[in-house]
Amino acid sequence: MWKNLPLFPEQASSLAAQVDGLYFFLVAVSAFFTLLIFVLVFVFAVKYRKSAHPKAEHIEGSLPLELTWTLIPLGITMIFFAWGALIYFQEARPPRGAMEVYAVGKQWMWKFEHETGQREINALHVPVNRDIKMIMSSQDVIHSFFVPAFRIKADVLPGRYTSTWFHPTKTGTYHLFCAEYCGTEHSGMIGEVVVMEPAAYQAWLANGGATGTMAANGKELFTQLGCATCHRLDTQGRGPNLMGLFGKSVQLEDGRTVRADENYIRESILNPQAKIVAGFKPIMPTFQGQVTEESLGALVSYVKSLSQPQQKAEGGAPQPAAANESN
Amino acid sequence: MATAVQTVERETYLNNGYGLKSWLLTKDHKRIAILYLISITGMFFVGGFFAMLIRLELLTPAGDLVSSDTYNKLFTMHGISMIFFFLIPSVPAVLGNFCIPLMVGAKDLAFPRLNLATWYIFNIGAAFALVSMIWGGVDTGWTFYTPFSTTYSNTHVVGTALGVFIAGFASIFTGLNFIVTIHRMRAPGMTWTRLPLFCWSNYAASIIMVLGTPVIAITILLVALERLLHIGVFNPALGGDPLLFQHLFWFYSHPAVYIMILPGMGVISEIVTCFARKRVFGYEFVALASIAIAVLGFLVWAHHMFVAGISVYAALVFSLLSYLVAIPSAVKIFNWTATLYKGSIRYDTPMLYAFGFIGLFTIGGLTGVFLASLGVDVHVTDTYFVVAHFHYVMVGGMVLAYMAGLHFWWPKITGKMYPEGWAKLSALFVFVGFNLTFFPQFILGYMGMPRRYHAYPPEFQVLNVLSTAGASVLAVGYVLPMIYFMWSLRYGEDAGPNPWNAVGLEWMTPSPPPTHNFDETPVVTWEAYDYEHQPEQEVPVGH
Amino acid sequence: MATSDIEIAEHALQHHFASMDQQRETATFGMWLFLVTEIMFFGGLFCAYLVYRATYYEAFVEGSQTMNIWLGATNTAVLICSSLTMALGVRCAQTDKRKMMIVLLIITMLFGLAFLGIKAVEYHEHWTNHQFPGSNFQFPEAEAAGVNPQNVQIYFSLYWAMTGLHALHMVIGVALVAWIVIAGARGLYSADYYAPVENVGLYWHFVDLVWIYLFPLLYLISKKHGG
Amino acid sequence: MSSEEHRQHVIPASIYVGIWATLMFFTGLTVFVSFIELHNWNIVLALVIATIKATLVVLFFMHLYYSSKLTKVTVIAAVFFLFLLLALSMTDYLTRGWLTNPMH
Repeated sequence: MWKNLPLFPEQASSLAAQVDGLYFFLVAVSAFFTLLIFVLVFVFAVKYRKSAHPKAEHIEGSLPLELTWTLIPLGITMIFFAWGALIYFQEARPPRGAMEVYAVGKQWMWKFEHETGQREINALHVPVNRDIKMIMSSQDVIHSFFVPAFRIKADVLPGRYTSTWFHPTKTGTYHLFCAEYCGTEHSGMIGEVVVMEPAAYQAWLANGGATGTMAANGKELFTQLGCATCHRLDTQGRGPNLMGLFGKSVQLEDGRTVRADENYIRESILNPQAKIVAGFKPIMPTFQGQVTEESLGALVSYVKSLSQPQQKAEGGAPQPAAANESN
Repeated sequence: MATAVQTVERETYLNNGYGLKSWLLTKDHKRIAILYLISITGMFFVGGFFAMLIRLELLTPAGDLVSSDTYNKLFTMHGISMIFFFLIPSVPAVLGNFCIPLMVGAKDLAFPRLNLATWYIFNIGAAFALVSMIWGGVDTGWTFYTPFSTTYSNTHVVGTALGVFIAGFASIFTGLNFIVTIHRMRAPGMTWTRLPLFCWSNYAASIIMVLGTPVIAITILLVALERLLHIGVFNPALGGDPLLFQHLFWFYSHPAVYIMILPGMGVISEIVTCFARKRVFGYEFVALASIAIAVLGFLVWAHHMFVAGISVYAALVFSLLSYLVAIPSAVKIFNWTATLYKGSIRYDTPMLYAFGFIGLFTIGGLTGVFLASLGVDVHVTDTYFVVAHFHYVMVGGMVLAYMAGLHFWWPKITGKMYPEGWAKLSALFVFVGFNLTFFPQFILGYMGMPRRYHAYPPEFQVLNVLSTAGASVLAVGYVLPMIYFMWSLRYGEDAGPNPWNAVGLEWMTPSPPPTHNFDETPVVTWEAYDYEHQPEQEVPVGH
Repeated sequence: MATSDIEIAEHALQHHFASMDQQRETATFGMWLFLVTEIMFFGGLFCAYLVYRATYYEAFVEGSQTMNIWLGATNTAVLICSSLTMALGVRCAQTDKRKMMIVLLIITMLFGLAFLGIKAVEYHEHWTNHQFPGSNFQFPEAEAAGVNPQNVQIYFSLYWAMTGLHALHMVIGVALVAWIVIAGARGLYSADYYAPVENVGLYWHFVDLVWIYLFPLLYLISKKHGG
Repeated sequence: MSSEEHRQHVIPASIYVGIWATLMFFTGLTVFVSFIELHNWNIVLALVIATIKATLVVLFFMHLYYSSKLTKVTVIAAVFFLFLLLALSMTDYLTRGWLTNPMH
């Protein structure tokens, strides 16, 4: 590859090779059809030019030909569809056990927070060969998290979480772009993703100056904001017990069932009346405007930690064997 | 009839009145077409000027020529002037307005006063947009995405939005007029299967104008209300959903791509048949493909939103449907190619542009398939790949078709021939310049260069320089025709009624046509593109 | 009488049509196509309504409690009556009963104005209760009902947008009918030439039709109607 | 139909009055049923009644019943595309969050 004129992006994630595979297939098929048309047009234009072929022959059309060039392209595009959909499904489903990073986009910077509490701006350090899940939201307009070397992109929306994930396969420093136009310094909303050897990553973490893990910070907030008065870790709270909640389905008062994911927890904090758990009253006040995106991330992280067995659970309570009360 | 030497000056639509009033109050579709031609040519050069500044800025990686805010306004105003004020009205409002009544054998469009009104509406819309630009511009991107446009932008969003809103009604009423005309105003014997494909494709585009444009009108209106009154419909801070804006926006704006390309396809069908001296291959398939594109075009909009946070299942549905709309476009390409087979081909300028169209639209269409493919779209959406793709469709496709049609019908519109040599040269400039400008952008896009970037990492510079170089060649290719068309008005040879020896009804009346188009209402007894029975002679050109 | 009819008809035939029939069919088809664009125009708002009603159902219920269902129902009835007089008016044009046509169209206009009057009363009520979206929006009932007032605001945004757009169409409709009444009084229409009457009629019925959907969607969301 | 083919069909005034009475009846009905708790069926019923009313208006007041095939197709097309706008938008809103389970 030429140093000054690279023509192809680096492949630095597990998905990159797959996306490139489909891309090359598309390029090959497109090149074939483009050449076919170019050659046919050129040959016909020369062979049947007026001076060589003064009288046009009358040809009406041909149903078999029409069917051929309707059905063959249709068949080929269905291959594109299936292949593309398979890759998209992988992109849409972060693997279990992925390391999580919370990202907040704002005009015009990226803020990241690791589960272990390290914060960074416009740079994201991650270990190589781990699944990394990004949980992202925006403080203002729509942004888009785009790392070309990983072939991933996901819009970062105000008011809700979106997520994407990647599995870096090569150490190095890669471009991070905001891909959704977001105002004056849109092209300055760039950064880098630094993929490190695990040991180097651990060393970086150690120097990160974290003030407690996100879940621990979340737990503190949980107490400070008074959440713990109602959301008690026994059965008698006025609000649902949050132990083991994350990832479960929740029966709502109006009969619907929702899955307790990041967006559900987020919504329950900011717009508690939207989904009332069966058997509870709509008494929780909204925390909109009282918690920043970062605090929200910490709270979500804490609630999630309540569903994780052993090490990460910061609640201190033994993990409940039974399903939670709100079910 | 054609060879008759006229001693007294024949009355034409051009010489039946000379005052400003005879133009500004005209109800003649042919004069209105010329009024539109003047308006959209103005908007084209406004948009082109912004494009040149954009390309100059991108010569270097640093954002050094203009400030970030200026750059953002440049690409926004480039998009708005080109899409809403040039591409959408280009072929329909100029060539369609001029040709459709002639082609179907009518004296005028169904609603001549409405037709004139659309021109005024269009100009009022354009005035709103231009005044907003002069007062400081707008920086939301032509897509007006919320909540940036409703809450965060400090520029003239409302003025521009109103401009787009108003111009939308010009488009709606033009489409309505075409549909009614094609249904109700056809000459005796002009059955649907004898209708020129240019009418079919404009009919299809009109369906989209009528069904789609009102949705963007109300959406843009909601954006303006949101901005002025903070009603919260699209603002997530007030409980609104910004994706709803994107759904409503693309419900129109994706089919709008077909408003832009379908009439161009119609032009190509006319030209390929005329210069190959053949009936189009598979007439019914080409005609129905236009309708299929118009209908299927409404089912695919969310492929612009695959990374925007829509549901995975919705993405699957829209991806699948997006492939379906590719098929009728492919059918057209194959049919035009097959039309060339065993033809008797002349290389006049319109045909050169048509060749260019077939090639570039093939590339534009096929790269669209990349974007319908979910896995690849995630990587290339919002990058220069998309920019390259839609310029291949809209410039490589539509603008080339528009140029082709303008050269093809120029003798009919003005009665004068353009200078063939210069025209061929400019066609070459356009083709080479275009490819040099936009092909590198495909590579840039896959490399990951995001669109709407004022400054970019240095490794992208070489390709950007190539692109800018191409843009300057392209600019020459656009300025040249402007000059020689004007020149031909005075010095061009007289064209005669049918310089191309073509068979459409519009060629059976003198050039320029008389005020009422036909001295007698024509009765059609032959199929479309009946070149088999057209006497093979050179119509004497000139005096 | 007969000759004047023909004169009127010939006068009314525009140069680019072959016959009055072609002209009338063309005008009517054009009007229907225009109504198609109107359907899509309102369609964008209906789409927004559908999305937010699905998302914020409870808030929509609360918002709809402030609607005066009786005024809404009365207005529906007023519009239906106006549609009847309009339809009969067009019928009079078809059958050449010019005086009757003018009388019926004036009644239609009065119904239209009555609708706007009742709507204005409702608007005034909402306005004084701060139920207009924007910085002055207030919805104290939200707390007790346990809904987010912001989401009720979206209900009101759509309420004002949809009924406001509809009211604007009513104003235009009344103006159009007035135009037809004046032209009719000058004897422009006859059984041979009444396309403008018919088209204004189509427009009027369309505006009625939109209200037929707006009423249940905005007023009758849930049974717990307030006082 | 009639001997004067160039004239449009003139509908008897009694039909108009009949339609009007039906519309008034349905207006009363829709208000009446809105006071009965039918859960999700309230909205369904309200929309069914509204659609019946709209259909009557279109068919008779607007003469669609007596109009050309072209006009009928036009109206059906409008309803169809409105349906597409609503239905395809809802494919997104109704299926968000369906796919949240991890891959492995």
